[in-house]
Amino acid sequence: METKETVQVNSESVFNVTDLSVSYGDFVAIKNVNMDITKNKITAFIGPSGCGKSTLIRSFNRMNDLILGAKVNGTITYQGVDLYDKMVDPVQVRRRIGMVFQKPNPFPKTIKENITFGLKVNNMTDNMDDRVEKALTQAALWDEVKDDLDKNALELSGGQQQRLCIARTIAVEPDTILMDEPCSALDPVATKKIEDLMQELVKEFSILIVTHNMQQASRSSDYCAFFTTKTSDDGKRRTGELVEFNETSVMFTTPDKELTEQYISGRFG
Amino acid sequence: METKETVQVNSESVFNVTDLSVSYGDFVAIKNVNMDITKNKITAFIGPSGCGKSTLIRSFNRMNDLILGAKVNGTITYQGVDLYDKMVDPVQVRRRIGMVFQKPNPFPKTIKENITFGLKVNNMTDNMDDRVEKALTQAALWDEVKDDLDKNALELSGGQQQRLCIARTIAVEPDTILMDEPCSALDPVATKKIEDLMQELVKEFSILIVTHNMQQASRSSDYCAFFTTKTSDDGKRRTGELVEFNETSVMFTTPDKELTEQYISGRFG
Amino acid sequence: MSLQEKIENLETDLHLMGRLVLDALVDGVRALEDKDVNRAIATIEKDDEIDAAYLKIDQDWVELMATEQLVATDLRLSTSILQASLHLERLGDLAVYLGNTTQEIFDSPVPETVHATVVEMGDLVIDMASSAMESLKNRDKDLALATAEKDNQVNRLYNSMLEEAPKIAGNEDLFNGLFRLVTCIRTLERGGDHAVDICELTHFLVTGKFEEF
Amino acid sequence: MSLQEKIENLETDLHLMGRLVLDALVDGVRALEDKDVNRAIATIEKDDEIDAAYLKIDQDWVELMATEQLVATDLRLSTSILQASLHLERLGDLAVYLGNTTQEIFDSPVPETVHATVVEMGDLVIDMASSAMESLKNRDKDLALATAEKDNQVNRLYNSMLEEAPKIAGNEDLFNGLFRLVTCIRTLERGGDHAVDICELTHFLVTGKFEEF
Amino acid sequence: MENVNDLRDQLTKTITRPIEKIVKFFITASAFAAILISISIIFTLLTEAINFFQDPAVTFKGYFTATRWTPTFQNPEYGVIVLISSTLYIAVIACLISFPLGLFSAIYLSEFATKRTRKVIKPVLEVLAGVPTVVFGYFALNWITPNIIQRFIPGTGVFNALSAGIAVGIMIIPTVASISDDALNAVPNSLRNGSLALGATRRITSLKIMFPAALSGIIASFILGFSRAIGETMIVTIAGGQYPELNLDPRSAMYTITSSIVNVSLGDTPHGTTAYNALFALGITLFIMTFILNIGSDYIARKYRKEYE
Amino acid sequence: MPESIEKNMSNETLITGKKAENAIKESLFLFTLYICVTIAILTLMTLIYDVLSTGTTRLTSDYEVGLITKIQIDNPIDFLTTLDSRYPDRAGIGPAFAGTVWLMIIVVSVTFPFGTGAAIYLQEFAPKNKITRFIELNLTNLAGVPSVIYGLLGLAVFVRLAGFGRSVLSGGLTLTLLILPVVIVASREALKAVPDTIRQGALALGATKFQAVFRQVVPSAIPGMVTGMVLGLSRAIGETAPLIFMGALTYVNYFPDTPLSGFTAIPIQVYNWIGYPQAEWKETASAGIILLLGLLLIMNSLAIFIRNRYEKDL
Ligand SMILES: Nc1ncnc2c1ncn2[C@@H]1O[C@H](COP(=O)(O)OP(=O)(O)OP(=O)(O)O)[C@@H](O)[C@H]1O
Ligand SMILES: Nc1ncnc2c1ncn2[C@@H]1O[C@H](COP(=O)(O)OP(=O)(O)OP(=O)(O)O)[C@@H](O)[C@H]1O
Ligand SMILES: [Mg+2]
Ligand SMILES: [Mg+2]
Ligand SMILES: O=P([O-])([O-])[O-]
Repeated sequence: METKETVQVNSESVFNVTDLSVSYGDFVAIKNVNMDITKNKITAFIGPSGCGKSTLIRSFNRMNDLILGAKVNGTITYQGVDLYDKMVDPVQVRRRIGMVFQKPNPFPKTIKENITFGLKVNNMTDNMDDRVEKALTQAALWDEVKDDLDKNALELSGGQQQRLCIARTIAVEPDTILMDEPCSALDPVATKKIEDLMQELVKEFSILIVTHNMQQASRSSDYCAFFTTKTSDDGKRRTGELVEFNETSVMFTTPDKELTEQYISGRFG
Repeated sequence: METKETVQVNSESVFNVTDLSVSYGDFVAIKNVNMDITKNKITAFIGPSGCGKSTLIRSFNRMNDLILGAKVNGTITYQGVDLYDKMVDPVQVRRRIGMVFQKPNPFPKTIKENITFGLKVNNMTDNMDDRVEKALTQAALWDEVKDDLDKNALELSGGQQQRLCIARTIAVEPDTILMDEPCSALDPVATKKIEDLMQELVKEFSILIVTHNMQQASRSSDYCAFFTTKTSDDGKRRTGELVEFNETSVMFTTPDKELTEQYISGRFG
Repeated sequence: MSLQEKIENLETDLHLMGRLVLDALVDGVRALEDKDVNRAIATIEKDDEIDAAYLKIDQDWVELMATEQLVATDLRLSTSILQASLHLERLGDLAVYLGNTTQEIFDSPVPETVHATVVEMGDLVIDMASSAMESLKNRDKDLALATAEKDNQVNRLYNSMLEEAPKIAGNEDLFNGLFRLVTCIRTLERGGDHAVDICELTHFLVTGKFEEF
Repeated sequence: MSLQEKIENLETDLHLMGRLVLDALVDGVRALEDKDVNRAIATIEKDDEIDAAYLKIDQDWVELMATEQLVATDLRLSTSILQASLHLERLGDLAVYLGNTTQEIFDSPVPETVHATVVEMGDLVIDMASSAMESLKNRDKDLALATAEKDNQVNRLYNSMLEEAPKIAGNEDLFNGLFRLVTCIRTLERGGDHAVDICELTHFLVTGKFEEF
Repeated sequence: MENVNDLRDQLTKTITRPIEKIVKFFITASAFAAILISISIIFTLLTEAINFFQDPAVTFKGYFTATRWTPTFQNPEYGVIVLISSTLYIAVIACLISFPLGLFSAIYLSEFATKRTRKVIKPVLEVLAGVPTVVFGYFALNWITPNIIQRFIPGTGVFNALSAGIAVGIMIIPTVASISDDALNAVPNSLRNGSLALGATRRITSLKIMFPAALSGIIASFILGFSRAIGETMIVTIAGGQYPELNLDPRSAMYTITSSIVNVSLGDTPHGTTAYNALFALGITLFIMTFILNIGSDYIARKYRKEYE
Repeated sequence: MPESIEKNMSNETLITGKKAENAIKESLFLFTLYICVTIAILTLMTLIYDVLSTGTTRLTSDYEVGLITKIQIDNPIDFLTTLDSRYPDRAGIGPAFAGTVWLMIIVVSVTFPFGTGAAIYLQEFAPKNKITRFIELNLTNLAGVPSVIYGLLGLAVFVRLAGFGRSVLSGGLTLTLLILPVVIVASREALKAVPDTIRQGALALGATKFQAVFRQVVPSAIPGMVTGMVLGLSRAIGETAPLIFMGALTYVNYFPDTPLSGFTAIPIQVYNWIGYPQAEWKETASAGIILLLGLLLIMNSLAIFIRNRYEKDL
């Protein structure tokens, strides 16, 4: 943890994405992505449905490995290490790069077990209670559940469940958290809580978030990547592409690309 | 249709809700609602999850009848007729007051059959083809599907499906359309299309819409009702209540109630 | 109404207000030139209309901002509209001041050179305000820059006038008129600044950058 | 940063700018009073800082509006901030004008009464601007109203001055100073209007209504 | 900030646990055992059936054309057509009973029953589905035949096709009802609401929207029910009798494939005799019939499940 | 159109409507449905009533256990422990009950590991290729293969080929084959019901696939798997036909003591008793059926109990 605190100040990049393409079988879902993700910042991916945001974010922790036929070309380096190097073990990658999903997916066990599971599989079995408390505190959930750690996690509200999922992710001390539409199943009040939490977490973690909610991207991210689907000339293939990657404040006031402007101002399609 | 055109100009009310409460068994979901819904306007219901928005909107076309244990007290009159009069046939009510749901729910039939189904059950079997075309045109879908009327409706995109559901609703010539979060399953582009469509439809129909999306309420409604859940003094019962009912422009610039202000500016809970 | 329409309406309203203000300015300058009290009164009366237009734009603007989230060009445009309306409102005040001055001096003698200069400056400000609004309408940042440069002329005229004025002052009968006209000149100089500010808004609208011309 | 924080920062920036402008105004008025050229120069130099503050507020404001949807009080506050910054900027210009005038007249004789009146009006405008900002800060619409009423005093002084000025004009040496001071008076009168406009913003912030005071 | 090489080391260390490998081997083997079962079924049935056809007394032609099935007689005849027709006959009776009752029960359960009623009826049907067939056989023989059939249709024997068919039908009702009910329930509730919101009545909603939407599942349940009826053994053995000749009178006894298998095996036929081999010939006949039906049912059921996924 | 007229129109259509006409059709339809459900339920009731009314007399009357011992028994439980007899009022179901218990033990101990193992492999680890698809198709088909055919298989493989003879082991293994597909399918359903998000959640935390499956997915699915197992067993308990090939129908009047002993089982015993022409045997058969149904009821309730608890959790 201490190392991270010291790193926090400089804004070096944590991921370098070079010429990345991801295909499912013959179908190229997204291609030619080049971007540097800055450490300790929130980077948002936006774009119309099907443009490959989820596909892309999953390639950051090799969750795409689990999808049949998914193939990643190009490179993603994580702090200098090529994530798709043959020697790299995806299991280790996922421990360093946590992921939070669209629908809260707590394990159907107690709140505590939800967090200790990750600790156990990562052999972080010392001071488990402290770790549980710390993770829950960081996820702004401790006060709400500290008396009910043995309650079944499914009894929590949707927003609490999502914070629990964030807690169990940060419990294993990753550097980066990937979030694929983490609030789309939540109401605005719970969404607000998660967004506030993200602002806290970004002090310590780098955060990548996919969101359909432009407002969410605009109000909570530091950098913003806009993707869209380009249709091939013969109209047969539809491939996702990165249109613009920019500081959020710039993107929403003076986007470089006409397409971005159309999308963010709701004049798209 | 002609009658409606002429009525359109005056802004009389189409529903009068008086002292309405809806309970499920012993649980009072929402109580003491009083409001007049204006004809040919869009009225939006907003409020935190569980405050009874869906419960309320379902009582406008007696869809609550279908829920076991749901009980409606107080009165809703529709153009002067008490909807809960013993003599009133809910089946007829639902024909006059159409409803569009959260998830697009086209019947697994052809596009055309989706529309003719409603026509048939309402004995509107004359000029079916014209009616189909008219409904699809009004729903801004005709151009996209006119060559594929025999295609299975499930093959349409989510946004198209939702417009089809709107088309089949307006095909039976209701006066009012109820919409319960009609865009929450859609992406922003499709959402935009539905919102544009609503602006067209409101010229001819009165529209009631439940939405979680404050922006949607603010940009597309004329009137806005804000509900919230009040917890009883002993902390046991949580009941939905109407906090403020106002013109949308007033609600979002100078709301009457502090609670409304907190909610719309995201400082709630 | 769609967002697009709402913004378009707002912009139309702004340009209508612009027209009103320009008309008032023309009336004011001409009234002063011709010492035409009726026209002066007409100028002053126009101010209510201008204020109403101003209030409406502000009101609609707030409603628009409350109900829609604007970004990028939409946002810059609506911001420019709000700011420009404020500048126009103050230009309207300027016209009123010209009208008032006309009423004060119509029956007194005024120093010819000063009078001529005031009218010249007035025409210059009208020209600038008109071009400024034109540049805003057409997103024409070159025109905006050219217009802003005209402010140098205004300032030159203003400074030379201030140098001149003390010298002219021989005839005490002219004093009242002289002082009144001097305040007009000062006011017109400020008016030029407002036109420049509108030009800055054009620049901001087109480039997204705030810059002092 | 949360929305809350962003708005708070913006408001803080505005009040810092307000402080700058008030300081400049005080410097300007005192420099004019004391014919203190150094202070006048200091006043003029402050303007860059003021302009920078102004640009920053505008920039941040646009960013805020682009990234957050503001409604109700938040929206009214941020609108008020944007508008007030414009008024402050122009009040800053006023201070610069006072500084410039001081430089022009420091070694010439000036008519005492007019000089005194200018200073009095200057102090009045400082007072009004300060109260106006205070009312905005404290959402104090009564203070805003009271402040706006002070503008009558400014106008009275201004009008009486305009009546007076021609009479004083006996000594030709005084002419240069006199004309310069008259333009200052006109400028200060406009300054009073800016303070009133800020008061209107307070009223708008508190009540949501645009109204001309 | 850690060194890139340290990081690379961390990311490349892979843990392997022998226990994981052993368990994985075991579960993989278990899955492949399923294939083994099928192969052995086909293999055993085929080898013995081939032996059966190698008996000179048996001809392929005779197997399919003779009108008597008497393998244990002095002059055995092997007319499988007798058995097949009886089997189908009884199965059709069963379907006539079970399809309407099962389907309508399913519609009632999924479209009209309140939660409470559903909570009672559904388990009752499940229990019915679990009642051993020997009990149904007892029921057919000791209750249906004397109390229903013989009372209303005089001249029926103790063993008769009708009673057996009815009992088989009753036995299948839960299968049909339960699968159809699942199919109807798999149709999203939103369709039901959509139809009602258009002003359709509940009857129209269930017949015009829900039923067609669940049709493939319902057809699958019918096919499966038919297959069950064909393969049903104990009921027909107990109540259907053993009339080894071609005959289409529902009041008389019949001889299904299954009951003939049971009866032949009861006759303590020694290994290797033609009668013993005949068991397997019948087995493979039955296997093929049910195989086709089961695959068909599965295919249709899968197709409809995709639609809503 | 003036407003008042429109109002009347709404009144008219809303209130008088075509409700009456609809109402008749609606109630007729509903009536048909009621009839169908009633018939379906009623037959079951009749069946149970019939069995109970004939069987209880046999279970409650005092009787002597004639040939073997001369004990006077007045306890229906003794029906469970005594041997069969040539006299209907003395016949107990002891050996058959014991045979059934033996069968169950064999079935559970073989089916559970293989059934759940195969299910876990197929659902969680199997590559999505033709072989897997083939195995799946195979299973669906096996689940529908008539039980007599399993009897034939058992006869050929266990009795003859493996040389277990007509023993309880052969019977148990045959029943195992019979219910294995059912158990695999049910266990797969239980695994399938575990949301994919659970797997992803575990993997995203840095768990290996094995850890994700065995620490999260399988524990969540255990209740469902047990339910499937219980339902499979209850099917096995009632199976008659395949056991006939295992020689279970021959007169067995002793308790099996090794896996290779001959045996009989409850349904076989019942079938046997049904086959006797004398009316008194009906009572005895009914008593056997009551026992059988009682066992099934217990197992079904157990399954329902587990399922309800489990559904509440997930
Ligand atoms: N497992 C898969 N197999 C084949 N194609 C896939 C798979 N997952 C996604 N795709 C396709 O890849 C494209 C990109 O999908 P992806 O889910 O990444 O889009 P997205 O931007 O996340 O969309 P959404 O906003 O709807 O979540 C789509 O065309 C989709 O149909
Ligand atoms: N069928 C039902 N039976 C019992 N209680 C119900 C039922 N439907 C809703 N409720 C309860 O009534 C209250 C209001 O529910 P409702 O669905 O109307 O809320 P809502 O405002 O639409 O919420 P959301 O925004 O999440 O859709 C909630 O407490 C809910 O749990
Ligand atoms: Mg996605
Ligand atoms: Mg709802
Ligand atoms: O309107 P101004 O006071 O800024 O000239």
